[in-house]
Amino acid sequence: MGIDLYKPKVLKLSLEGFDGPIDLLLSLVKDQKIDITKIQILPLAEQYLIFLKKVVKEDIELAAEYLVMGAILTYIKSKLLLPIEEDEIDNPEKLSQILKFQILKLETFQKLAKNLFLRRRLGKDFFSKGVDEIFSKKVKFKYDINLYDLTKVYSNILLKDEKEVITIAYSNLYTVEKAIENIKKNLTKIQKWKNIMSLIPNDIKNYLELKSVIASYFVASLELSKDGKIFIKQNNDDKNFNLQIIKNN
Amino acid sequence: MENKNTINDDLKKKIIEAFIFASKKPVHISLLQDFENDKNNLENLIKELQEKYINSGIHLIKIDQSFVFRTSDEVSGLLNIEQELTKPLSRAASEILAIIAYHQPVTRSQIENIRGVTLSKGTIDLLFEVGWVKPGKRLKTPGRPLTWITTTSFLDHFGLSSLTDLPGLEELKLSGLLSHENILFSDPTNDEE
Amino acid sequence: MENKNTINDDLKKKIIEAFIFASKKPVHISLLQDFENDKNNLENLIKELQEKYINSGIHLIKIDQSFVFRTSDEVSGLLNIEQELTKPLSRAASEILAIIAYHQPVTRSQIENIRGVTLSKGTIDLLFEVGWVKPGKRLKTPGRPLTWITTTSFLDHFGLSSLTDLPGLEELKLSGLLSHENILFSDPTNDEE
Repeated sequence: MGIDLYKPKVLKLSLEGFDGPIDLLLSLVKDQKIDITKIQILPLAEQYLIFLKKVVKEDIELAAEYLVMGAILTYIKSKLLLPIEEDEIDNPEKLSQILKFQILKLETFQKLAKNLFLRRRLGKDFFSKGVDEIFSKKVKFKYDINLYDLTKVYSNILLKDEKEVITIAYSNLYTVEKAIENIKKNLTKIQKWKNIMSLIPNDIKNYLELKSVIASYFVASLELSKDGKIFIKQNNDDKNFNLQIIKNN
Repeated sequence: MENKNTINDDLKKKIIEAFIFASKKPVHISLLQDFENDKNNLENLIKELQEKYINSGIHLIKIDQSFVFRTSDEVSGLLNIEQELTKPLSRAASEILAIIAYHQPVTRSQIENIRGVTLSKGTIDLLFEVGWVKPGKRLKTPGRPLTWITTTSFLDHFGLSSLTDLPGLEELKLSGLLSHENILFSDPTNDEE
Repeated sequence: MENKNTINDDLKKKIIEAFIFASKKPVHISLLQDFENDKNNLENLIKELQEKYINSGIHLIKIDQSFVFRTSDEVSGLLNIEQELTKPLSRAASEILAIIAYHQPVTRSQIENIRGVTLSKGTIDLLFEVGWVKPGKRLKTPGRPLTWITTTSFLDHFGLSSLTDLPGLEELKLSGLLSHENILFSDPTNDEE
């Protein structure tokens, strides 16, 4: 496990300000104040990957898009560093060109959006007539419903119709029972004091799961010591919360 | 108005004109003094504006101490053709219209099944009168019930070039219209949009 | 209009003036044809009306195929009024609006490809609700995906008389940036043309 649980969270990075990986790349380019048409992919890829690594540690809810982009950039980076083979299918140059194109395109639309809202706007910079006027005695009512209203109404009917189903999303947390079972299984192997961390499974996929494993192992060890199955000790001199257990013979 | 003294009468007149135009209610003369505090001159400017509109389809008229633009009598008589006024469609009628749009051809009792309530008389009639729905073919089931379908004028009103341009179920879901936001716990490893 | 042939141009002009003036929203030219069915003459009359208002606080402006009175630029800043304005849009929503405006007709997944990120639910929906975008024709590609286009009310809101007035549109076309090709995230199963 490369994740250091005990390190204080000094570095706080968030992807909240970014609207997708291309937006992130674009702001990395802007930070450097380089001409957007002269982007160097290699350094940009490196920065992105460094950034991503930091964020992955902090923010496990990272959207898949960022990881996909990370993979693409890693690929481009490795290809650019190696001599180019003939007949390369995914030519790294081509990929970088496309990437640059997309960054440029997003930048263009961001600018256009900004300029659009800088324009004179109805109700703020120029005005409509204050009221609709009725001039005729013969009035035909036109019903004021637009496509949005129609689809909204229809959606509501469908929603009302659907049985309210509450979905509890699957969560990949580690149970105390499982931890107890695992420690018991390992007890025969334990001859001397052992760090509890050395007992946890090594196929944990993410930070949240790791946290739940540690919590469950901690509770499990208390449970087992209460039952007289194991002893626990904590080394006070150690800054880390270093819980050790030994079999009670 | 900071620099009203540097603004000439011509511009003041335009400002007063636009202000009365954009107001929701007849504009009391005291409000116009913000643009011209010399009351005599203000009255002059308004008089000039009224004269400007004398030969128009609209007149600047004085009601009590307030001013408002109104269609001239000359024209409003001729405009006494049917004027379209908008008013909201009732919820029941919108629902029925939506069901006919999405489920057509659909019978009255099918509509009732979908909505789970009996149709009050006149709701389909109203939609028929407006011209958005019309009777379609009868079903070949017992009782040969009448079906309802939408009209060309329905498409026109909603700016659709054909019925297939109605947003479909998938699209309603994606647009967020069709979703229960009832997920209690979300799995952080799941990359839901 | 029964006796429209006996009505002279001067009176027709007044009627058209009053009719457009009465409405807060742009009036489509097809509605004005009720008063003058000779399209050339209708356009002439409207042009004369526009000229009449050139030196006024309000202007008769053309938006796409519609006409509406709006306060003139000269005085708008001096009026000190605020009409109801829609809530400010999020950065994502305004970007999506720009993409739809410059790229239209454009499908949801084309927008996603350009931005390199999945659209969160409800973003297009919001623009739809405000009335700035509406569904356009479906593409004739597999899946017949729905496209999105902008509305007259979008043009009106941003003071544009037509889509070709969008600033930078020509340059954008020439730059090749409007191509849907060369997209990194393009998903072969989706609606690329």
